[in-house]
This record gives sequence, C-alpha cells and structure tokens, in this order.
Amino acid sequence: MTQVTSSMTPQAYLKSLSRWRAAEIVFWLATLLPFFLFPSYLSLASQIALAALFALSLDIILGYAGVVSLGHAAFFGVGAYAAGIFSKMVWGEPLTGLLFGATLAGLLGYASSFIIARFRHLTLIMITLGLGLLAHEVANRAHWLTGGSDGLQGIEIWPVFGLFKFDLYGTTAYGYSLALLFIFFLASRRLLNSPFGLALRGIRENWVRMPAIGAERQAHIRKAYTIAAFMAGVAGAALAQTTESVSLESIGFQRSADVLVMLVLGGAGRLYGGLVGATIFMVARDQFSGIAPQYWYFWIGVLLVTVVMVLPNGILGGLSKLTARWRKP
Amino acid sequence: MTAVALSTRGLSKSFGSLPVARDINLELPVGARYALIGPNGAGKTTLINLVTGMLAPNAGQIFLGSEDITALEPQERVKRGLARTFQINTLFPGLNPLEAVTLAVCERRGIADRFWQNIAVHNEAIEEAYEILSKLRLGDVAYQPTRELPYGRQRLLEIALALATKPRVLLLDEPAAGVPQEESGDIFEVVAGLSNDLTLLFIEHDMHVVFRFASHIIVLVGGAVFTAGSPAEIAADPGVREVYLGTRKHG
Amino acid sequence: MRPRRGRFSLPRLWGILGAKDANKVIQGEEYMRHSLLAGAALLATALLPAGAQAQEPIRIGFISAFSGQFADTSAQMDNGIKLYMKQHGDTVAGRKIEIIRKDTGGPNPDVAKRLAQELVVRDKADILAGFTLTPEALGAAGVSAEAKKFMVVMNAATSVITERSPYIVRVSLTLPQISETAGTWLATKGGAKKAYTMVSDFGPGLDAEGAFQRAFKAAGGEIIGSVRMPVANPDFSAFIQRAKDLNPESIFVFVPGGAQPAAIGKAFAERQIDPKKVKIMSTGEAVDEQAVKAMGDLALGRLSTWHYDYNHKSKMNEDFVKAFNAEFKRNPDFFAVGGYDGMRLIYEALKKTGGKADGDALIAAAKGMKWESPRGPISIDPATRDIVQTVYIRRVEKVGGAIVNVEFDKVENVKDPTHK
Amino acid sequence: MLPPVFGVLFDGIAYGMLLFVLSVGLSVTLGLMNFVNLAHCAFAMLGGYVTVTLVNELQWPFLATLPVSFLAAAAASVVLERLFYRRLYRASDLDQVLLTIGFAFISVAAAAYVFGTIQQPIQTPPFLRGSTGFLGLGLSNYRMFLVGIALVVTLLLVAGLEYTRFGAQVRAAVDNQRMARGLGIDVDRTFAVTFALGSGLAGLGGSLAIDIVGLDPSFAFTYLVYVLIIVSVGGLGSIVGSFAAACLIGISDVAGKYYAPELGAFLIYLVMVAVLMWKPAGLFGRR
Repeated sequence: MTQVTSSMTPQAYLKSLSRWRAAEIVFWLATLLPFFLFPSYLSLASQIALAALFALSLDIILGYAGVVSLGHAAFFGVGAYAAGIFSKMVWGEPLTGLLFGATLAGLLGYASSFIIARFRHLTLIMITLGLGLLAHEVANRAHWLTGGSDGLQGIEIWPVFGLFKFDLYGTTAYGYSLALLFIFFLASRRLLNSPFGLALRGIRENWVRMPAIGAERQAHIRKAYTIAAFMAGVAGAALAQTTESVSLESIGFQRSADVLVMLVLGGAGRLYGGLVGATIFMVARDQFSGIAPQYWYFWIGVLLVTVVMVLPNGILGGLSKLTARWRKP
Repeated sequence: MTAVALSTRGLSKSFGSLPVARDINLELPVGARYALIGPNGAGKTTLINLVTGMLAPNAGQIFLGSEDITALEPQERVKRGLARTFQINTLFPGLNPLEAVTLAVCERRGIADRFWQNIAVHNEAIEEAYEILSKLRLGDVAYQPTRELPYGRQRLLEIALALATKPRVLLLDEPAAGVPQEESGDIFEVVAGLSNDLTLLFIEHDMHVVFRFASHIIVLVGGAVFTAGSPAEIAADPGVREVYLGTRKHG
Repeated sequence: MRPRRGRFSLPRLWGILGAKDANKVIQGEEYMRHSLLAGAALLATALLPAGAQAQEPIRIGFISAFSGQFADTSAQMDNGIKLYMKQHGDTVAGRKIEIIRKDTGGPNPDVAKRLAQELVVRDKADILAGFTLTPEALGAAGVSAEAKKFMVVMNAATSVITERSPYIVRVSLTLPQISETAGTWLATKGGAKKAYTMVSDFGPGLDAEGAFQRAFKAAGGEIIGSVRMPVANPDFSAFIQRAKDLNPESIFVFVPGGAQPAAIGKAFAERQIDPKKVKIMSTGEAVDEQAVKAMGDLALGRLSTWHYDYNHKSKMNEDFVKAFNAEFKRNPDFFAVGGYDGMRLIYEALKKTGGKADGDALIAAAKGMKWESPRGPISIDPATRDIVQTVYIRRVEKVGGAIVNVEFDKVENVKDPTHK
Repeated sequence: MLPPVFGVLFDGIAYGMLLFVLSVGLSVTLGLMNFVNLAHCAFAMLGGYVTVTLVNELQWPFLATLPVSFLAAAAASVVLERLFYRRLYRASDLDQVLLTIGFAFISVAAAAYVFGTIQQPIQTPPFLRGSTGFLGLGLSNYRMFLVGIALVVTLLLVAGLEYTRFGAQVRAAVDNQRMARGLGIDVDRTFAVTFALGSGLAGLGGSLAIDIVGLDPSFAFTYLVYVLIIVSVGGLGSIVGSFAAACLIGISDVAGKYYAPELGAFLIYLVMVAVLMWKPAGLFGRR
C-alpha cells in the first residue's frame, strides 16, 4: 500500500481518495434491484432510503464533526410537518414542498447551532436531547397546526413533475426517495472530500488543536449542523410526502435514538455507514416483526449486541479492520 | 534598535489562591531565538497558554507587534501570526501528515469552509503543505496515519502544523520532549534552520541544547521572571545555579 | 396460480423476467407506466370474485402496536381475536381465515400506511383490521379507500376515522360517545351543577374535554375550571391541588390507559379528595382493572361512563369472561371485546356475502348489522358505519371483598354525536 | 397551618427522590467508570418485576422484597459485566451505547414474554398508603418513606465512597488503573463491585417506583430520559449532585404545574437546558 501511494504526487494522492471504487458503483446499481426483484417491497425500500438519508445527515455531524446528537429528529420532524402543512396551505407540488420543509429545518438548525457549537460530550448530548424534546412538545401543543397526537391530516401531494403519481405500490415513492438519497449522497461525498470535510475530521480528531492551527471550530460546527439539519429536513419532508402523513413520532425521541442506532450499527464516520446501518436495521425490523410482532425487539437487541462484540466500530468499521488484518497477516 | 515581535506587560494569573504567573514582562525582538527555562512547576507552559489565549489572564496585556491581542480568541491570534506547539503531542491521530498540514494551510488561506470543492483542486495549498513536510523530513511518511508514525516523527509534525500557519512568532513547548537524546539534536537542527524572520521562544530542559541554540534565556521561577540574559550571563549567574541548575531534575 | 406468500420464490422471479422480455423498452417513464400496469393487474387478481379462487384463504391484515408502550392494548385485542376464532373455527363460507399480524410500534401513521400497502400489495390481504391507536387507523384509511378494502377499526376512538374511507367500520367506541354521556348524566341524574375538568394534553384528551364540557353545559351545568396535563406525566399532585383549590363539586378526568390511571387515583387520595364526597367522573380507562387493583380502597366511589367491563352482568359476558380466562389467564378488557366483536362482524359479513371479500360487498353486509355482544346489544349505524351501543354509568364498589366497577345506570343506543 | 402549595412542594421533592434513587447508580457507573450504560433502567425494571412477583405470587411483605430486588439487579449486572461490559471499558462511547441499547431491547422483549405486557399493580402495606396530617398538610406516607430511603442511600453512598477503603480503591482505580494495579488493588473486582452497586440501586429504585409510576415492559425506556436528565444536571459521578438535581427537577416540575400548567412538559427540559448552559458539567460536576 505505502509503496504504491508514496510514489504519487500529493495532489494525485488526495484525488485518489475521492475516486469512485468498484464496490460503490455496485452498491448504487444494487439500489435499483428492488424495482425488479422485490416490487412488493418498494414502500419499505422507500422508507429505508429515507432512513438512510436521515442517518447520512447525522453522520455529517456525528461521524465527521464528533457532535453526538440525541435530538436530530427535531429537524426531521420540522421538515416533515413543514412539507405536510405546505401541501395543505399552498399547493401539493412535491419539490417546492420539499425545499420549503428542508429550508425551515435548516434555519432551525442554524439557530440552534449557536447553542450546540459551544458544548461537547455528555452536556452536548443532553442539550440536543432537551431541544429535541422541546420540539416534540411544541408539535404536540400546536394541535391546531400539527394535528397533535392524531397526526397531520389532509396531506395531498401532486405527481412528481406532474407525471409520477405516488401509488399504492410505492414505485414512485421509492424512485423519489432513492433519487433524493443519491443526490444528497453525492453532495455529502463532495462535502467530505472538500477542505471543509477535512476541517470537520480535524474537529473530530482533535478538538483542542483546531484553534491552535487557526481554525474557527465553532463556525465550522455551526455550518455542519445547519447542513445536517437541512438534509434531515429533506428526509422528513420526503417521508411526509411519500406517506402523506406526519405524526408526533416523526419528531420524537424514539426517532432520534433509532437513527443513532442505525448509524452506529453501520459505522459512524464512514459515509456508507448510515446507509448500511439503516438498511440492515430496517430490514431486520421488518423481518423480525413479521415473524414475532410482539418480541422482535429481542432479536434486534441480539443483533446489536452481536455486532458490537464481533465488529466494533460498526459493521463497516469492523469489516475494514478484519480485511486489513487479513491483508497483512 | 530592532522591532519587538511579542511582548507582555504585567501578565498575571492564579488558579484559586495559587499564583502561576506573576507580573510577567517579556519583550521578544523580531528574529530572536529565546529559551524559556525554569524548574518544573515554574509556570512555563502556563505562560505559553496565556500568551496564545488558551488561558485568560487575571491581569496584564499581550502585544503581537504593536497590536494588543489580550482579548482575542486563540484562533484569531494564530491568524495574526502567533503559533505554538504542544509539549504532549496534540495531533490528529486519524489524519495523515499531508491531510493535517493541508488542513492548517487551508485554514490560513481561508478556504477551509469550502464544502463544495474537492480538496484536490486546491493545488497550491497541497503543494505548500507538502513543502513544509519535506522541509521537516516528513515527506516519506506523508500518507501514513499520524497514529502509526514513530514518536520522533510526530514531534516534527507538531512543528509542521505550527509552521503551516505561517507564524511570525512561534512558541515551542519542549519540542523534543520524550525524544531520545541522539534524536533530539535532529529536531533542533530543524528548528535552527527556520527562517531568520521567525521569532522563536522555546521551552527546553536540556541545558546543552539551550546553550547551543538560544540567543537569549529567560529563567522563570514560581511564576515570575527570575532573571534573563545571554547564555553566558545566565551560565555565570550564581542565583540561577542555585535555584535552577542546582536543583533541577531531568524531565 | 400465484405462489403462496413466497417472498423470493422462483415462479415470481420468472414472471417478472418474462414481463421484462415482453416490453423491451423499459426506461424512465416507460418503466413507471409498465410497473403501474403490472400492479393494476396484480390488484385485479386480488379483487377477482370468490368463485374463481374458492381455495384461497381470506387474509386479514391485523395492524396494531404490538411492541412499545401500547403493546398490551394489542395483546388484549389479539386475545379477543384468537378467542373468537377458537370458538367459531377458522373457516367461514368455505374459506379459511388467515391473520397476518403487523407491528406499528406505536402511533406511527407512516408505518401503518406502509404496512397496509404491503398487506394489500404483497400479502394479498382482503381485510384490514386492528388499530388500537388513531394515527394508525388514519394512516391505513387512505389505503382502504384507494384499494377498496374492508377495514375494521377495533379500538381507535377518534370520531373522524370512519369518514376517511367508505370501507371503514368501527366496532369499538368513540370518545365523544362516552364523554358526552358522562357530561349529560353528571349534570342531570348525577346532580352536579359545577365541574372541573382534567384531561391529558393530546388529541383524545382534548376530544374528551370538549365533548364533556359541551354536554355538561347543555344540561345546565357550569365548568368552573379546567387543566390540561402533559401526556408523559408521572406525577399529578400539582394538578390535583389546583383542582382542590377551587373546591369543585365534581371533577371529570381523562387520562390514557397504562400507568397513569393508578397514579392519578392515588394522587387524589394523597391530596385528600375523597371520591365519596366529590364526584370524580371519568372514562373507563381511568378505572380499568389494573388501576382499581393498584388503588384498592382509595378507588371506592369513583364514577365512570364506559361501554364494557368484565363485570357486566349477562349470561353471554359470563361465558365470555370464563372462556377468556381459561385461555389467557386474565380478564378481558375493552380492547379484547373490540377484537372479539370485530371478528364476529367479519365472520357474519362474510357469511352474508357468501365468502366474497371485496370491500363493497363486505361494507354493504356490515351496514346496519345488529348483534348481542358481551357488552350488550350493539349495532353498526348504516349511515356512518360507526358503532351504536349502550353506555353504562358505573361506580367503584366493594363486592364480596373484591373492588370492582358496578353498573348502576345506562343510556341505550348511543351514537357518536359528532358525525353529521 | 401551611398553605397547600407546601404539600405540593413536598410531593415534588418526593417525586424527585424517586428519580434520584433510579438514577444515582448510573451517575456512579457513568461518572466513575466512564461507561455509558443505557440498560440502566432495564436493571430497574428487573428490580420492579422481582418485587411484583414476590408480593403478588408469593405474598411476601413489600419491604422484605426491597433487598431482594437490590441483590437480583446487582447479581444480573455482575453476570453481564463479566461476560460483556468489561470488554468494552476501553471501547468508544458509541459502541457502549449500541451494546447497552441492545440489552435494553432484549430486556423489554424478555419482560413482555415472561410477565406479559400488562400493567403490574402492586398493593403497598397499609401503613404506606394514604396520608398523614402535618400542620394542615396531607403528606403521603409512601412519599415520606421515599424521602427517607433517598436520604439513607445518599448518606451511605457518600460515606461509602469518601471514607471507606473500598471507596478509596474505586477512586484510585478510576484515576489511574495501572497505578492502582501496581498498588495491589484488584481493579477488575473493584469495577465489578461498583457496577453491581450501581445496578442494585437501580433495582431498588425500580421496586420503589411501581407504586407511583407503575410497571410494564416499556419501563426500561420510559424513564431513561429522566434518569439521564438527573445525572447530567447533577454532574457526573457526584452523588450530592444527583441529589440536588433530583430536588431541583422535582420542585420545578410541581411548581411549574401548579402555577403555570400551560408550561406543562416544557419546564423540566427548559430547566435542564438552562442549567447545562450555565454549568456545562452539571451542578456538582468536576470537569
């Protein structure tokens, strides 16, 4: 490895880090398979794609900037509610609704980032948790706007580009969700290979050193947090549109905790970690709960424990360690 | 009369009732090579923390050139040309030296917040980073994760990171701390080779090194400047011998 | 014939590949249209008349919160379903009944909607049933309307649900049905002129508050104050002290089932509000079996309006409770009776249609259906497809050492008052 | 005669004390051992089920079940600690989160399987029911009992960790494992015992909680948030801090509900965020 790379120029080396690998291309081609192989699973596939997008947004702050959040669903939920309400009050055109929801989530993320960027560790986790719970409570109390615990009613979404209606089979829903996931994956990939991505990794690797090399670490975190909130808003808005429903669960603690589990399961800080984690978690949940609707928690629990014991640092983290060991015995 | 690069006036700090810096007045002329010595617990690292803004003083002022930087955040001081290294490695273990130094260069050039560009397009920044690494004899390990580098190389990377900020004043906190004696010379060769415009202040315990590389020595005892002067003056000062050379421990 | 629920079966794969060959250009919009057509074909086979597929079982998709905070509600509903099927066999009109259970994990309309879609599209479910929680029912309602699937709501109690699809029928209760009865009764026969209301601050609580206050005022009573309490609220003492400060003659309470009924009951006692002196009226959840057990003597005198209790005196209910206990070692509750009556409705409707399971036939059969339930006589309002039933006024009393709800008055044939 | 609000305040403190007993164990393991144990409330749930089973099935007196639930939760935690947790003492926080969330999931399903999803009722002995008059206030007997237990637990813990040989060993092992080993301290055993102590306290808290908040399989998650709030507001590893945080949260919760019910559920979250912004390490945090 070292021999090969050390002969490269530094520019070529850095460029090579962001080159597409064969496995990635296979991965993205595989995301098209559900259309052909599992046409009756497209609704699930659509929700997996959105969960993956949500996990990817968390990865930007958690995996790269080291900001652990237990309140990330606040942005998901704001995106979902805003897109839902937009469809009721303005019109049902999906892309404008998506943009509206995501922008609102991004603005909220920007506002709260001024608090977030000042803290680390448990304090940070608890403040994000507290803000998340407050957002949930606001949604509950604003019954007139959100429908409270009954959920937001009367969302109607027009066909995408006026052509593709959201159908019972989830074909359009999966196409829409997958397209969004891919677009924001490309954006995240670029972001993480950018100077800014390097700065975020710097923050994760050494919080103390950053100011000593002249970095405005709080400004970096504010920016990352805003971007992550925007992306979470996209995921939430798309879920609201593809299911034509929003409930308090979409802004609740459970969703924040689930996305954290998905990301850590897949491997935080690895770009594909959230995608892999969301897929495995959601498929496992669907299959286990099909077999044992009351006790599927047990098997999910066993899955998590097994992964931690066998593959620390998430599935991708563990696998890369295993392959590294295998390469140099 | 040479211009002053860095000065402090009446700098004081105490933790609770324990004073760690007492009325410190320094003046570092441009291009100086100053050593800061003193027994363990004399407040040497604290002084660097105060000057770089990682600690807030209780009283006193800090000037970079003629600008009062006392109220500035650490990163703002860095941007004005005041850099430091750390006694205990404070690196980015998961980044390789090229990435780490490129990051520092990007921060200085103000392009570190560009999230829409691939880093590979910033050729000049990368080249500059690689030049710094080459100069510090780190070119051959530029692509290895920092945590896998030999310790001595990591000490050099400490300096490389500081140099990437293009400092006018560089504060080195025991640059060769923990490095075997035969290698520590290499590190100071590197330090000595730095540009003459750069103003240096370094903490060091090894008196051979201090007398060889420093043009001027400041002796800190109990948080206060005990005395200062040329190496010859310090070597001849019986007070220093008594409080410092006589009782010092190898650290 | 179609493969039986085989998810990765070869014949299905061949079918898809074959279809791909037939339409050589499958790209973009073409593909979309193609798959929609294929989907419509699939849907059509699901809707074929019963004669063509007499051997096919009738599949009931049972969507509910089997895990999480509301798991027990679904467990009891499932018990009711299981008991009915045990007693009446698993074959109706020559067709086998198959239940496919799907877990929503809680009030998740998005999950409920997806599960309903999957049940219809993948599992070929003919009927959707279950729904302990309103958001679940609302999430699935759109699928019922779009795919024309008969949908039986076995609990979710918000009035509006049945209006969301013409194929929905409800066999449980509506909150306004219960709370309005409480308000009217308390102001008239109950002899209270002033009331204070305490409800949980979420949809059902606000519905209950509104219905009670409306009916209480209409019957000449006066509301002297009200408080809305957070849904996740383990400690009630401060709210009860607020009520006590006003020294009300009667108090109306709505809290969701679970841990809160016992907690608020004990808090009344701790703040020395005696149900024997102050009329504490509530819906049935607040004095359910577990809550009364946990409160013990402190519950004596509590009033409530409700549609079912395992102590209801009727031969049918005694048999039901006995059979339920033999099977599940516990008493049935209103979730169980909802599941039981829901299955009864499905069985009887299928008998009427002769095994035809399409939405139009089943909803036509269900409208106006009347029968004797363990809770008493009930019927389905042909106009609103909602439940019409007797609401009982009960008081917590000690009967032979056991502390139970005793029915001492009732209002017959109560409809939901909010449907137009 | 005191105005009724004092009675309400007393209830709030008592409620806070319940949260204190539930959470102090986590403060010990998280603060001293730096281990993120999100299965903490699963041990509390175990204690609760032990008490319910002994009282309802075997007709044990309620008070006699409390030590048993402490021991049962402690024993269960030692088994988990030996088999799983100890291997992750040096792993990342996120791996610890994943492991312990996994155990919490398993515990929820296991409880539903063994005990059913039903809400478990419990009858406390007569002298703990109802209330006692004091200066015109009705003070709940059970809540007075809770406050008493919380005070005893606090005193024992503070005394135990500050003034005993074991406490000194724990602190030494936490500060510097290698040095502690060098001094002949059995670090593994010390950690196991500390962990068992924390989980045992959770078990005790679970038993005490049933009468006020009930018990069903979702317990392992429902109170996790409250427990985390107490631990973070109090400051990691500080027993006195947890005690103060529990009082603060309990009092502000009831006072808020009494004077401004429309603030409702917002209040404790606002208090938490405000305290942490003011003192990021918590009221009595060291860092």
